[in-house]
Amino acid sequence: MEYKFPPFLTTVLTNLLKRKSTRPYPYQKRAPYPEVRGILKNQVEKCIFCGSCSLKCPANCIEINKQEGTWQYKPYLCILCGNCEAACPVKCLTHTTDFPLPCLEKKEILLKGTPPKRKQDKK
Amino acid sequence: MPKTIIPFGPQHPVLPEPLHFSLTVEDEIVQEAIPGFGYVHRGLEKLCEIKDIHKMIQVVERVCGICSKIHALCYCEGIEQMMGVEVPPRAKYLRTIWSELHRMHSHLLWLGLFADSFGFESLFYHFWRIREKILDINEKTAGNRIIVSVNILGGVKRDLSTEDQKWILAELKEIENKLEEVKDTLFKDYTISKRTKGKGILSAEEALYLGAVGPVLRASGVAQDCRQLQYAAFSELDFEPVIAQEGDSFARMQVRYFELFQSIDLIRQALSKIPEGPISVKVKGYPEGENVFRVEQPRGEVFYYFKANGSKFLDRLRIRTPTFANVPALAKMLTGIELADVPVVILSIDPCISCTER
Amino acid sequence: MPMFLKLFLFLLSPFAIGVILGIDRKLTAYLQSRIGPPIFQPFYDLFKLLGKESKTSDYWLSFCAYVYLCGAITCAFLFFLQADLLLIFFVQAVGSIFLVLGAFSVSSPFSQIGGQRELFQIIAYEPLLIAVIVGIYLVTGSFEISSIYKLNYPLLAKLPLLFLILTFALTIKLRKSPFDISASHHAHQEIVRGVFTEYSGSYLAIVELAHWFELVFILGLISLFWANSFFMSTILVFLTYFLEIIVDNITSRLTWRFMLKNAWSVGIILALINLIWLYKG
Amino acid sequence: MDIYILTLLSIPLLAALLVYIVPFSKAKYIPILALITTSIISIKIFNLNNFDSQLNLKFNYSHLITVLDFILLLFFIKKGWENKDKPILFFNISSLLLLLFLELKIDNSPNFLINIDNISQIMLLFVNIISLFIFIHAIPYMQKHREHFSLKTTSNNNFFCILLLFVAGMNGLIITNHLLHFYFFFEITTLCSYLLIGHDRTQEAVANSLLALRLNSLGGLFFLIGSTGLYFIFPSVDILKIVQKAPVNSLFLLFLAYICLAGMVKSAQLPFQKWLLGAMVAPTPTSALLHSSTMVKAGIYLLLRFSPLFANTFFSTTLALCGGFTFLATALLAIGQDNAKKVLAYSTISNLGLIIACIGINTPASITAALILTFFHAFNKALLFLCIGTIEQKIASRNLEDMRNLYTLMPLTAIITVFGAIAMILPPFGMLLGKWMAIESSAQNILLVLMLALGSAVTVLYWARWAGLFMGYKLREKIKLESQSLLTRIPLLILLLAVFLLPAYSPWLYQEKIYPFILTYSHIWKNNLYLLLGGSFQNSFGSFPLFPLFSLAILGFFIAHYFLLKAKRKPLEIPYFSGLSIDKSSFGYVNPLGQRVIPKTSNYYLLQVIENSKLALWIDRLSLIFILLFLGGGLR
Amino acid sequence: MKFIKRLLLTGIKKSPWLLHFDCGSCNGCDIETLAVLTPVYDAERFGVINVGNPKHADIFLVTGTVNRKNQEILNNLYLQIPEPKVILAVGTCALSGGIFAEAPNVIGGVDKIIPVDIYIPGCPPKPEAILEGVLKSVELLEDKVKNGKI
Ligand code: SF4
Ligand code: SF4
Ligand code: SF4
Ligand code: SF4
Ligand code: SF4
Ligand code: SF4
Ligand code: SF4
Ligand code: SF4
Repeated sequence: MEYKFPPFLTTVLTNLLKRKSTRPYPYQKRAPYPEVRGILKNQVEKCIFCGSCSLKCPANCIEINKQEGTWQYKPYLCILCGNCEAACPVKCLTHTTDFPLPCLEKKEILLKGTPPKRKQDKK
Repeated sequence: MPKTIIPFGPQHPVLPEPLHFSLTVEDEIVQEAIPGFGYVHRGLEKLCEIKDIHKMIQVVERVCGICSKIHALCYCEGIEQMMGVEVPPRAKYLRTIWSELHRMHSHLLWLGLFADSFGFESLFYHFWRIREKILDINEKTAGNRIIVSVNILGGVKRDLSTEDQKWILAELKEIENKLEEVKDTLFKDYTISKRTKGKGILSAEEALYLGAVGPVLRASGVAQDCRQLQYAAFSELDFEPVIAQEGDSFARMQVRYFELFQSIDLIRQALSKIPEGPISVKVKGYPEGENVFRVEQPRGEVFYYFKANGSKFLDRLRIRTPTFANVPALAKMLTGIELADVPVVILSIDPCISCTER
Repeated sequence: MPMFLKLFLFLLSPFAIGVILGIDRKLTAYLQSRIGPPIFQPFYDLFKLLGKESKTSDYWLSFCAYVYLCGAITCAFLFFLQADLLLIFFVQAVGSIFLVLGAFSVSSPFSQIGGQRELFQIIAYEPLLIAVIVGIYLVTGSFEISSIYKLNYPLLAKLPLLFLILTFALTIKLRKSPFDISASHHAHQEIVRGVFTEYSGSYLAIVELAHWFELVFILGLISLFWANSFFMSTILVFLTYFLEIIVDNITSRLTWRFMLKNAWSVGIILALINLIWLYKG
Repeated sequence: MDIYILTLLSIPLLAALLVYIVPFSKAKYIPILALITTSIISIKIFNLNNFDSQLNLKFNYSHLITVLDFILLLFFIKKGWENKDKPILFFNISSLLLLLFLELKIDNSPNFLINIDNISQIMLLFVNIISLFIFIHAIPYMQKHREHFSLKTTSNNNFFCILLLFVAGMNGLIITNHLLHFYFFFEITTLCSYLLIGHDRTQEAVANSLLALRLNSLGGLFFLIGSTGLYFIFPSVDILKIVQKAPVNSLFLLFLAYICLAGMVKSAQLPFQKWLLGAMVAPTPTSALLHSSTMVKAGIYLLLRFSPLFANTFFSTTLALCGGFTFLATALLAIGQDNAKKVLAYSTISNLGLIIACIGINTPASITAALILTFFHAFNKALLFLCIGTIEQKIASRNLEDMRNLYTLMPLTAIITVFGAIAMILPPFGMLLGKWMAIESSAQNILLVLMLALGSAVTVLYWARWAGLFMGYKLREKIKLESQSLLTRIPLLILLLAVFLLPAYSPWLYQEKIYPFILTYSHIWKNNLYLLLGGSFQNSFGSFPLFPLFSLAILGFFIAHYFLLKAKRKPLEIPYFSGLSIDKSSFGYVNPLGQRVIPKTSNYYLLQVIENSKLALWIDRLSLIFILLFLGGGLR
Repeated sequence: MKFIKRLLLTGIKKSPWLLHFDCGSCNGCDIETLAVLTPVYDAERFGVINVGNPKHADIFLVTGTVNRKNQEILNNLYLQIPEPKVILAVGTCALSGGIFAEAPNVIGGVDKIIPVDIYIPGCPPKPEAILEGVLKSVELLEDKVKNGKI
């Protein structure tokens, strides 16, 4: 086995001369990829409170009250898997491309919409 | 002769994960290493009783974040096999591509941590810089950097567009070049050889006897690779297991390094052969009976056992992970080495405690 | 040099070292293709540590930290007074020994092992430093630093191998790869941070400050190798330091057994060769 | 003057007799009184400045000494016969024959020759004073020792009697100027050491005492060979006359080499080191008195006496190399020891090697170094031995690892020991002053200076480790001062003070005693004498600002102590155990198996390297080569 | 005096040292935390060093769920960090247990055991998010100093 004397030297020296690979994050923000699953948003006006999202959520972070028309979401439980988005029949649930920001306390999100009138209610 | 007892872990800067070794050393030579586990144990196998088979995908993805995709792959293929679901060929290829990407990111991550274990900080950084490219591919194609969540029962969630495929190939080319660049460093640097050669030797017999798997086994000269079991699209791809003979930490590094090129090659093959078509089929009903499924993870063979009763919950899910299989070998390798080599040898099996303890 | 100038330089020296360490971190970052901390980072770290709560796991720690500081300051001070090199070297040992004693006084195995390793480092570099000092004596005929400034040629011309040995000792003292064995400045290590494990808050600051003063001596020793020109001695120090950084970044950490073996074989043989040249020449 | 000398010799002898007769409970303080007297006399002698160093006493014990000499040798022969020890028999019978021959040759049996010069003054001072403190310490020690081992066969009377005899012998050795009387006193120390090592009459003790007798008999034989040779070339038994007047030729140097060899055996230099290590089975006061602070200095004293004779010879250089090699090799061997007394023993041998190296360098600076080292080493070692004695009785172990965290158990003794150890290696204390001088003066000899450099680093290793070992303490225990008899504590404290304060006095010692001594041989020891300027030693190569350093050290100590007190106001925290759960009730952590683990650490003894017989073998071989070189050096 | 106080304040602002503890995470968050320290994100720009020793740390970064075995360790480490300190919970697991919240051996989020100052959601959070969290914790540290912790 022959040794080469410092094989990493060239790498290190090129690093010194070339542009640094650091992304200067807070000063320059990279545009997110379009497919990224970021914060979960519900356009609650469209929501029909069908409950599919709640049913499919592996972390159980969505609760729906069909009567009251509330859509309750615990972001601190959500694992951003995208199951709910895929399950939503009216596509009112979307992941934005922005990642959730750090915060000082855990807050739930409670959205209130108008639940669709049930058939028997109409009668 | 009085001895020094070192509580190595659970919180220790060279161990990325909580794991305890009670090391008894004498003049810094390890006399005895007693492992202690349980710091990451969550009991997630039991979650199968309250989360249905679809939700369990997300759970098994989080057995370990490093090769999450491959866990999900194993789980899905296992269930699909039980239910007799035929996955569309394009989905099979896509699964192969993502799982190979995961293997690469895992190996690169490991090479970095391994470099850190013998105090080569800039090499560590170098590998992690290369790795970022793969994470970018993940993020762009699957929506998340690490836990990609692309598998579903019956196929995959996302497709790769032609541009994406081209971009992946271009990125792979670049990664390949960058990897070639550090080849000399890994294999010809005096200090690295000094710290890795002959450390933690495991002969082929011992490796088989102690049940080692994956690169640990292959580095001892046993050509065993579960991808030859031909799950996903591996039956249509052409590859040979990478092996090395010495069975020491250096050999394990060698195996993992060359597996990176193997993965690049596999992804290229897959991309060239990928058929058009749907990416998933609808899965109806629930499985019944028992099944086992094995796939090759970056760390070796993972083994899933399913017991289903026809309801939407599984009766029992049991996961035997590669690190679990490698721990006896590790305990053997740790005795008689220097304290300074303990991190090197521990890392040489690429331990993943998260999956060992689940 | 007038007395007040010496005093002034002495007072300035820790700032210079702080800046040098800052440049070190910046350069290291550049070599790793990242941007790195600001140049004054070492000072920020120091101030922060001074302001933090210090958790003592043993009262001796505080005693040892301050003796270390006093020893290191004395050592730097004597250097600026251009005193006897061997004496300065022995004073320097006070600091290092007390650092080790501090590490030993805590029952944490990490700090204890760090102490043991530090001792092995001491026995690796001490003989080498003495050899360097003896080499200087053989050239100048005196152990006093002032005599070196009277030479009209650089010491480096006569002591090339001993200079090499000195850089070996410098690597150990700087706690840089491949010899960041008992405690490394930032990298991770199997013994956490070795001798520094149990120093926290202001004690860590004191120890760090003492380390700066120690570097004054070691870098000063390097500057002596081109003492007849201020400009060249500065260049020499920076060049050597730059090489140290490069070496730090292209090697992995070795073990103390390796270090000891090589210091005592290669190091001593090189020293012997150089000393014999001097003796015959 | 005469009366002083008479008392120096007779008071200890008388006391010895008294102790032998009177029951111990009553005789306890007799030795102390005797030693206080001799100490006062030695101080008096020390303070004398202008006196006739050579005295010819009116009384003449010469014949008595001759007779006693023969009795002594016969006694050794008897012991050799009883124990069927061929070497002892051979060495002593040869000695007997040589002595007989020599006594017959020296027809005009001279008077009782005395020479008290500056070095004798220094030696007398520390031998007597240190003995006094060791005796004080020995009283409670021996009482306990007897209880501890329930020794029936030996008595403490016996023990003190021999110790007193030893002090008398040592005093005689220092003041005599007669070659054969010197031999007699030399043999007295052999006798005492033989008896004291075997004091406990255990199997090991007996074996080791025989080993000591064997090697020291060899030393005696060397001495006689040397003196016979010298007498043939320069027929005189007056040591001073020999040193000043004898013609130095190669044959003469060869015989001188034999005499030096005798000194080296007594100082347990390699390869004759074994007896001193074996001697550590003896009760600790014995080790302290005989084998560290005083008796081994007899060998040094002998070499020092003759050193002007061989200045600037190749022989002297080889002597220096021998010493340097011993310094390095035994320091290395000390790393592998976990027996505290053995570490001390190796360290003694090592330091004596350093002193011999200084004598071998044979320049004014190095002779100064040798004297300074001799002086401070005696105090420092006495202190450390007494400390170990005290500790050993408390914890019933000599193993260093058992002394870990000793601070918890006996804070005062632990701190004293730590400071004793620190004083061995760090400036501005006496040992380091000596080492500094030694290295500076040896810088011309590359091989030697490298050996000294390596050796001094290794020395630092084992002392620092030792000091560190004691410092730790177990967290949640309240620490209270240990109770010990005043007779134990006072010597410790006084010796500690001596170790700490005497270095400050070293400029004066140098100015008053060492400098004049060197000046007496100014034709040989010419240039580069140290001068004192403002409390700093200076010569043309370097300077050691002792007073400024001392003041800085004191300042530093107080600063650090202030912060120590400040830190003590806060409660202690638990050390870092990788986050493992802390057992609140006591010190330590609970491991994953649920067992409580008290953190354990041990030193690195490098056993694979150091204890391996290969290294020992190599050291022995090399030392033999050095000895041969050294004898050859005489011939050149 | 005021000047010294200013110096200390600058110090605390510019030199947050990090202790990372993997408290039963799936490694996803850990590797992202490590990624923050590597060149591409280079947290050392803000003086961050991953010290690996609680006695030297200012920021305690915890990833993963708390289980019955590691809760004590988490608490011990928390106690060993000298004041002023900030606790960062990284990832859904550390926030609440996330997907494992119902698992048999999981107690829940980190805040069940020790007080958490900043929560970083995500599974795993992106390195940028972790970096944001670190920057936020620096402000918190500064506040703690100003509010007379020292
Ligand atoms: S993204 Fe996943 S975890 Fe989050 S709410 Fe949707 S389904 Fe639940
Ligand atoms: S507090 Fe804000 S950032 Fe944090 S989990 Fe809740 S919604 Fe997300
Ligand atoms: S799945 Fe969509 S529509 Fe249905 S409740 Fe959820 S958000 Fe509303
Ligand atoms: S396997 Fe884990 S979760 Fe299940 S009972 Fe045992 S400890 Fe609890
Ligand atoms: S093998 Fe390792 S990386 Fe893969 S899932 Fe298991 S624990 Fe995670
Ligand atoms: S039998 Fe199996 S499951 Fe039961 S305790 Fe033993 S190892 Fe655990
Ligand atoms: S316990 Fe599990 S891993 Fe062990 S032999 Fe049985 S099935 Fe295999
Ligand atoms: S939050 Fe997600 S990525 Fe992080 S540890 Fe938990 S499961 Fe893993």
